[in-house]
Amino acid sequence: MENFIPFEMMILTAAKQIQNGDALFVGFHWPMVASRVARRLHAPDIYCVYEGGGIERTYCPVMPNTGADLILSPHLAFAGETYETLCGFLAAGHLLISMIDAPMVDRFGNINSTCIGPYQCPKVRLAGSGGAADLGANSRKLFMLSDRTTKDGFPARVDYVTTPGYLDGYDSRIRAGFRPDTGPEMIISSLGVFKFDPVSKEAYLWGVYPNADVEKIKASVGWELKEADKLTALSTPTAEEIKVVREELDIAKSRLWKIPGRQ
Amino acid sequence: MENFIPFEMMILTAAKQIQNGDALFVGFHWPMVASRVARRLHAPDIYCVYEGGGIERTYCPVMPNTGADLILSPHLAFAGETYETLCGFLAAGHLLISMIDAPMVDRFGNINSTCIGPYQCPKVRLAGSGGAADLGANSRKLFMLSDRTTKDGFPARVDYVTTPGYLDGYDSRIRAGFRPDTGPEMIISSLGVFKFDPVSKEAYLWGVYPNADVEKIKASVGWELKEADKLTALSTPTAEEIKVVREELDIAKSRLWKIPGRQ
Amino acid sequence: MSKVVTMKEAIAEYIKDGQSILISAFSINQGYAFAHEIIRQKKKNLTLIRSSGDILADQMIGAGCVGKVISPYVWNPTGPSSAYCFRRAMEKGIPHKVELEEFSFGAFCMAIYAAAHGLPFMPTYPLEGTGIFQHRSILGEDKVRVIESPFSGEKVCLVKPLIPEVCLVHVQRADAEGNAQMWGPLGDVRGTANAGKRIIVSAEEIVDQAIILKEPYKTIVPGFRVAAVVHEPWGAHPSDVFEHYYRDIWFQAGYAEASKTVEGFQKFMDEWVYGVENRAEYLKKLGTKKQEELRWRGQDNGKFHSL
Amino acid sequence: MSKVVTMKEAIAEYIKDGQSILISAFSINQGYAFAHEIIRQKKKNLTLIRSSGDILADQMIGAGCVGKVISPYVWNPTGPSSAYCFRRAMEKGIPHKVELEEFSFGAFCMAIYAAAHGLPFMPTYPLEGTGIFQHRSILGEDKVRVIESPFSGEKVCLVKPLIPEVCLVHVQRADAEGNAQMWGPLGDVRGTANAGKRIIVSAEEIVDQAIILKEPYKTIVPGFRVAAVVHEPWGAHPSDVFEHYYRDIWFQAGYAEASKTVEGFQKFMDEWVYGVENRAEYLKKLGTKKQEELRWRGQDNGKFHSL
Repeated sequence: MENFIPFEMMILTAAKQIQNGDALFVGFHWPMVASRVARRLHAPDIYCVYEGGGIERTYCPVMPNTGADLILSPHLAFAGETYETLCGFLAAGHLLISMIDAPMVDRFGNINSTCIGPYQCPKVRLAGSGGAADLGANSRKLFMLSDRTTKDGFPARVDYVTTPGYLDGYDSRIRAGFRPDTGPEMIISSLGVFKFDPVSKEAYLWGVYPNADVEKIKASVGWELKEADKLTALSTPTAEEIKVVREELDIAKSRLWKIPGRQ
Repeated sequence: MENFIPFEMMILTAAKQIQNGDALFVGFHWPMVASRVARRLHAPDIYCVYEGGGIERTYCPVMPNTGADLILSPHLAFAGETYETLCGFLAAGHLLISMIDAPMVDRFGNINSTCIGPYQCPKVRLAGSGGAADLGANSRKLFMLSDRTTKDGFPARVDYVTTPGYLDGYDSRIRAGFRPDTGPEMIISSLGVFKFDPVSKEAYLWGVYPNADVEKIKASVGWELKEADKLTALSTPTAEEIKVVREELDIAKSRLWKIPGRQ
Repeated sequence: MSKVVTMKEAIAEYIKDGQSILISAFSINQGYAFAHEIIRQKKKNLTLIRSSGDILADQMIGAGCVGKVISPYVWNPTGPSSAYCFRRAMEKGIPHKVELEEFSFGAFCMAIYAAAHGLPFMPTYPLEGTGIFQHRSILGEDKVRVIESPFSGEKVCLVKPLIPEVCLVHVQRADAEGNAQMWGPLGDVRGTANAGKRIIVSAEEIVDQAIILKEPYKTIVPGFRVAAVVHEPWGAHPSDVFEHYYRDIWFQAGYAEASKTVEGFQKFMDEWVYGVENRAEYLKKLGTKKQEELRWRGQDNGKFHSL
Repeated sequence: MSKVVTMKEAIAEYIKDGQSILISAFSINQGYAFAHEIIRQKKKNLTLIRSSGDILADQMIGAGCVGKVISPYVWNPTGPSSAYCFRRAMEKGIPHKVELEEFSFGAFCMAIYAAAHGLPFMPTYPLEGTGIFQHRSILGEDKVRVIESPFSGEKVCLVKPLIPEVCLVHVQRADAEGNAQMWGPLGDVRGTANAGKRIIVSAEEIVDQAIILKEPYKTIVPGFRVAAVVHEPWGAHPSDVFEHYYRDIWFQAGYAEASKTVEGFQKFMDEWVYGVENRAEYLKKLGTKKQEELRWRGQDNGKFHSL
């Protein structure tokens, strides 16, 4: 057992959702790191599917800039089209899980990656959807990864729904025309792990990292956070696990990724 | 000037509709021969687009079995998908002309290549549409090639509309939802050349081969055939033209094509 | 994990009587080895889905494996000639009636596209006034529906997803995990290989994964979609496979001649299907001389001129 | 007939103020040489259509060439960082207001598919409840329309064809007639290169037609669709081109840093765009050492680890 920071636990916990042999959709940013950690630790035989049309089959020693970075080429088993990956294997339901970055996610699992403040005159304008809205629409089980630990990362309601989660909760997602077998599965964050109430679809605290302070977690999200009847205590990482997570973050940093807690 | 038979004039007349530099959709059978004759005589720089996804840029010394025959490979500038040729360049209007075989074509330019007799219990069952219905729908100028010289090849109304022409004439094609810039342009047959009345959309005799007997032509189609105010006399082929047509038919025969008038 | 099995095993395990199966590829790369093993195992009442019915469909119909056909056309391209078993089934119900649902190739492609891309339907090109629009069998009202475009008010024909239970696709090469590579003109294969719930691949060559990774742009089906892989050289004869072999038009012409009668068809099948245990025996029968004649010759195809 | 012209000629002849232009490819093969020449020629009020806005869109916005943007997102992937010119335009109207119409990448692909395939519209994946659905600008009601499926009664979102006046695409190689070849992961390029009324190609290499005919399966745009061909080695730097060069993330990071302020952006543009006559001068400025570092190394990419 080692010292670790919650951000590292977030990456590791996400990695553990991936089973060996899975084919999964990997969104930009932390999902890429999580899939690399999984591949090294316990899931070498996974297919990582990217919106750019590539499908990665083996471990790439270099951190790609994005999932479309051609540095991945020697590790692609498939180099096709967005029409085949995002609008094909994902949309037709052939991928069991998907992972997406969730810098701002609300209590119904809606993600905003478009703007802070009013859409017409934003305080901060962000990138926008890319494939994020499609991931929200078509992912069979969508895991949302957040490195955030404060209320602005977990508002009660996002300013703009880039990635549709459960919208206004209850059956609102179904009424809006989304398939019943799709939707958010979990928010894995630096605060802890959230699941969604089967009826209200509100996110509740389901799992906590070692040494977590539940009251502090509750104070760090923008709604009155409920918790599971019995909170799941996520196990302390092994030395090997933390080593691999840190190596992958080092590799990301060497490719100019900004890593929380590092200069 | 040589002796020639009307079937050879049909092939040559079809070839002459192709301009050097054209990109055209080439349906199975006589259109393939016509495009090869054109390429040798006056149009070496054409792109022949096939439903199988190939686009032929140079002359192939071997007669392909169909447009999808891989014997064409060394002459393809593009080897893509049906989604790109039939459902792409053709459908989006990027091909100026198309050619299609018309073994049975009626007075409104509808072609039957599906069955003779009632659909449910046909007297003779034929191949069916393939891309023929799509060629009827999307061709900007559709040239129809027929080797037939008798009424069963030119019925007043086909038993089954495989390739939609002007349907019931007048504006019926438009009312059925077809684009106004699409439709049959000409029937080039072993009898002569037919065009379509701009209003009624009925086929009328527009051009005749040397030594044609107009009364005999009229007696060979299944409706009361009108003729142009001034019939166009198609010119006698040159020795070179007839030589090329015959060589191409020889090449086709060597590849097991059945050629009218030959054993 | 290796998914490599014999053709006998693949068909026995994955093809069940009454299923809808799609044998992929348009005219080229036809999965004859699949079809022949299905015939040998006497599968019944299949719904056969194909973009180009061809001789392959003709043989399966003649052998009595097929209850329904969904296809834009069925024929023998050499000559061209009739697909005689198909004709006998449609004209006389021999060996039994077959229900046929015909599409235009374009509409077929769109129905397959909807399936492969998880779309609720696809628009297609105008069909009203055609026999394809008027005559409906298996799919009934759902074969083609017409709406007014909410953008322009124009009539638009829609088709719904055509999702086969099993897709069978023959490719140039695959690795043991099922990453399947095909290149050259593809016809509808990118759609038809991927439209189904389950995919079985047969390949001219089984290669190391390193070969796949070197040219990943040739992969048309990723391994995770594939249930089984069969190594089947010449698995598409008498059709053609890009950079492997040419079409055997002489064989196709021979089949046309033979299949004109029920007896002739039976004799052909006894010889080329029932009389051989598997594709290897079929190949032995075809002979090495014929294989040499048909083998790919790169950019030089002139030799065929004199054949 | 050779269609080869210089970039200067191509942009001068085919790009007019106020047009809608699409610069193709998703993240890779970005047509920076096109964009920089458009900027040098001070084109105005363009509608820029891109699947991934990226730094390229950021520069065109910052340079004041763009009145409208239709894109799923605009950013700098390295870091990742903001696309600062885009931000300034959206947050503060600097250098001027830009009208933005945002799609999901999937809906964008479908609108492009409809254009390339002559379809009246395309269905797309559910969008109700998203900001993309709620906020509409350039396309208004026609951005996304909802119907009930005539098959199932379910809600279906439809998008109409997105047909740019000119599509610009950078590929690995082309012949003088415009047969353009690209391979590797393609993103949306098969659609976006072919969606427009007119196509201009730039290529790393201009090759003999014999090279094209040898691997016709690499052709993504046939020559007859192409108006002009430009020979432009390294035309996509700082993005990457399969089997030619890798992404220059250091350059992208440098741009992020520089473009944080209007002055920094101006300086960057003076240096890399206005200060060079053409792509050849840009390349000279980039230097041969950098080119060597970025040059493709086949299956060996390990070296980058230490960079």
